[in-house]
Amino acid sequence: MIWQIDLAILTLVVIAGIGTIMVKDLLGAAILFGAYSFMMCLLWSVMGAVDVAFTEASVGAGVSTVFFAAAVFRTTRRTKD
Amino acid sequence: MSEQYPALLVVVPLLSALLISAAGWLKKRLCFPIAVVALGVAAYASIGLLIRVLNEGVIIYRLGGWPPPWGIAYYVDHLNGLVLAVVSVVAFINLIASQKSIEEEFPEKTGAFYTLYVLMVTGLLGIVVTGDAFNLYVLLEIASLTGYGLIAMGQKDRAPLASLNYLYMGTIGACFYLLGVGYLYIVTGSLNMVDIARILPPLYQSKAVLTAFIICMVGVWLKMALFPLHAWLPNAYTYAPSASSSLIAPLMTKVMIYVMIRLILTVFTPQFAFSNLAISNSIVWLAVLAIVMGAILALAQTNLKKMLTYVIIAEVGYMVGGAWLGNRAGMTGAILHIVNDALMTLCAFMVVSNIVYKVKGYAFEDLKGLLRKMPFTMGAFVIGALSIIGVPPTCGFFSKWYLISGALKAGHYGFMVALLFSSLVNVVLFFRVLEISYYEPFSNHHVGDHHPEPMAEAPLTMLVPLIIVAAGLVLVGLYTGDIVNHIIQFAIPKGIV
Amino acid sequence: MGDLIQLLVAKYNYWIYITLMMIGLYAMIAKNNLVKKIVGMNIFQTAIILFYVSIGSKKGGTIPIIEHGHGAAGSHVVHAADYINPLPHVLMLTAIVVSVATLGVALALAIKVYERYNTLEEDEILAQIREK
Amino acid sequence: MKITGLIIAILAGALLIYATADFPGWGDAASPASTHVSPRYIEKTMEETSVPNMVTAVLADYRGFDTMFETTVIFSAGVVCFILLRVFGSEEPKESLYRHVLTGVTIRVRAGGEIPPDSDDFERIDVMWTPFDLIIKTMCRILIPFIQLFGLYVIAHGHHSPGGGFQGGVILGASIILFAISHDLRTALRRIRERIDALLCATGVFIYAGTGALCLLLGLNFLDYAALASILGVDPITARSHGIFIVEIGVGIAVMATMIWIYNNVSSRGKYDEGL
Repeated sequence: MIWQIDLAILTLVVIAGIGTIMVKDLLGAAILFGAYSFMMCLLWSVMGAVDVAFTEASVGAGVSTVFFAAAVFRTTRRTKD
Repeated sequence: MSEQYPALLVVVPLLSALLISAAGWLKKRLCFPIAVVALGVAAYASIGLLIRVLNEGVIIYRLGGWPPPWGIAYYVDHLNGLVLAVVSVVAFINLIASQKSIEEEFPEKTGAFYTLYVLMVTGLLGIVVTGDAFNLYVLLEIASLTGYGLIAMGQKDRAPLASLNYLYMGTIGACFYLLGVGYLYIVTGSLNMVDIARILPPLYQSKAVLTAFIICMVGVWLKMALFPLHAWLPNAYTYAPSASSSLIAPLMTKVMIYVMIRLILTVFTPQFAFSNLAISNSIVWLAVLAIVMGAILALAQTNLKKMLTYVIIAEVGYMVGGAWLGNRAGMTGAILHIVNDALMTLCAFMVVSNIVYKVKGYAFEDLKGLLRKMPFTMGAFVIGALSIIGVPPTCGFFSKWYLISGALKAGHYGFMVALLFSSLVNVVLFFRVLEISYYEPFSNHHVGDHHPEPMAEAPLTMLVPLIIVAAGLVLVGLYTGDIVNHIIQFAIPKGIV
Repeated sequence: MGDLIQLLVAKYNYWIYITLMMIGLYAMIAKNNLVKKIVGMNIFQTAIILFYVSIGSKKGGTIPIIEHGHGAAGSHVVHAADYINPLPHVLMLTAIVVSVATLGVALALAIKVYERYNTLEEDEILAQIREK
Repeated sequence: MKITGLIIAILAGALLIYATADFPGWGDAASPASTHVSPRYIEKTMEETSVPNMVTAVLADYRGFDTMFETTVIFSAGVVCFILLRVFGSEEPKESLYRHVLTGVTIRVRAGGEIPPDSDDFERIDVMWTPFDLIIKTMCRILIPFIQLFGLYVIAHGHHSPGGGFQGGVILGASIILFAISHDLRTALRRIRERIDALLCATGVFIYAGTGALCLLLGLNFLDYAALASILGVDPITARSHGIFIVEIGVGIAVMATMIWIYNNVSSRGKYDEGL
């Protein structure tokens, strides 16, 4: 594994994570969480954990985001923090 | 067949939960009988297992036929044999007692409710029987997820929020436990509890092991609601439907205490927990705080169910403190109190469900005149109360006795004083409840020719299990000597004196 | 200085994972919005999964699937050092499933709470409870 | 609360970072995790289970018991979502919208109003309805079969490549969810009815646990697939491989059905009326 790529992805993951909890819109948080999951999936495939990366791509970035979007759609996008 | 008991114990309820779920869609009437059979088999298997353990010693069952550090293995020794029997019997009795209230409260979703009920029991039994640290996490999640669902079905206003708070706290707790297992795995390379214990001794000075121990403990304490981490418990248990609160309240915290004792005794060994770390004294002080605060907060409550939840918090303090005293008497008291407290809490919460079934409320005003209206229920309540207070023929006295003698032996007088204080507070609490329930409601006194209200007891299916439990409290008390000498004595390793 | 750099190179991964965990934990404790807390919970869980997966990584190891699998059993020897440790991957598949299950339940509960109080902010809900 | 949260997070983080000092270096091939238990999985899986993908072998065989409960976790999440959200015998919605297909006119029906006859001319639409989009519907219709084919491939080929029951099940479930999103929930529900979905859920886990119980009945320990050899008529090693495949199918079915079930309940708030 190449440490430059590793470090770059790790930085992106942390940025996506902070962004997810800072953004003042729940739908935005859901989408950013999807991005976060995709970065995570990338990181795992770089580490050689292909099965875990596959699962995260389908679950974390796929179905979880849909669940979030569905729940936000049924409640509200508004958030104070 | 008896060599397959460890598997049957978990697999029969699991398969039946699936059948119940299917029956809920196809033929609703079958749900309850299947659940009864499943938990009956589980209770039978767990008692059979306990008897086998008494005769033959530790039983190891290899799941999938793989040898332990590679596959998952079940270890049944005296400690979890006892807890298994308690869990399965409590769940079985409560299932029979709560049939009426379940079918009244959730007419359309009985199938799903029984499914969750049986799954939760599966999870709890699995937690107790397993010998693999990661397997424990998975089963913990089953027990918790089903628990969130069971709790959230309660009062429409408050239950979902209480359950959501429980979910946040419970997930943090489970994640901490998982992280602790990860820290252990990175330094030992194993997930099997016995194997970890074998590898650990040279690593006792490692910071990673210390951290693993701390975060595992914090996770487990969150799940069992030890005092500063207790905030989720009162609301969750109060607003839950009666069938689920009388399942979850007796079992969930007790099983988590079992996990704590298992971590101390098997994974990290008592030598590490009590001698190498100089923290046992401060943890006992934490338990003292839990007992005192639980007792004081219980005094402030105005309804029966919430009062009982704070009593549970105080009882958690008893067991944590007893386990951390680090001597034989204290540990015996803690293990014995797991059994006794499960039965006592079951008794108290079954009384509450009977009252809720008849009176539709559990605030103190609703209790007026109940001593006359529901004499058997309140009689059982008196026995439960005596046991929680710790009056001799009932079992509560004996575990308290062991705890106090453990405290004396360890020279920890703070813990002893806290125990006595909490007993006194319990006297006040339960006497107040009885006093309220003795007096008739006000309105009756204004009527000129006043007839006492007729007796309105709960139906027999609810009453008989309750009376059995109340009798059980006295029986367990009478046979305490046997339980301690034949079971608990062997559950504690020789190292603890 | 050399030691420090060596330490940094060997451990920086772990430190970043722990930072991520703490972002999640902070969101769970400090955020006011119920769904935000759920997002934090998921970040916390994923960070733990990341930590576990990294335990299994091995410099110079390849993905844990044996090449030329068909009928070649025994024909060439497999060395443990050539392949990444599969055990943490297995554990984390389970943990991902658990996290999505928890997510489903948590969202269902949040919807229930919203139906009753018409808001997802914790302080507004508590104010409504106190008013009664 | 913010300050408390920050303090707790920093304290916990500091404790965790403090402990990393005693960790083996990242990616160290000589760490205990890589030398104690795992070498056997790497070196012996082919001999003992004849499955080249070690993750699948460990997941479904060595630690198959964990995986059974993982499937159960998903199943219980489905049941919990159902029991929490599902509203039966829903009262009539406040208003419902119908579209006349030929003219594109939208009719608003108040509660208690007369509902247009069940014919091809009128089509029930969601309140939050977006205009008919030919591109999205056609594309999804074309894509979905391929997604499902891929899902089946992932389940079937889990022995030799990344993937397995869980991933395949999620992909299959996602294809149905995509269908529900691109059309509407009612159309998707006509394809997979609620009862069928719930039964599939239980069936999937039952296949897994039932396989284990079958091994138990055949005289070996729970989930010891070698016991299946006598039924399948193969040697015990191949029986393990087949056993893994059977349980993967169970996992796939359970996960697919549960994902759809949770989505249906969450997106329609349990009314099964109008989806996302």
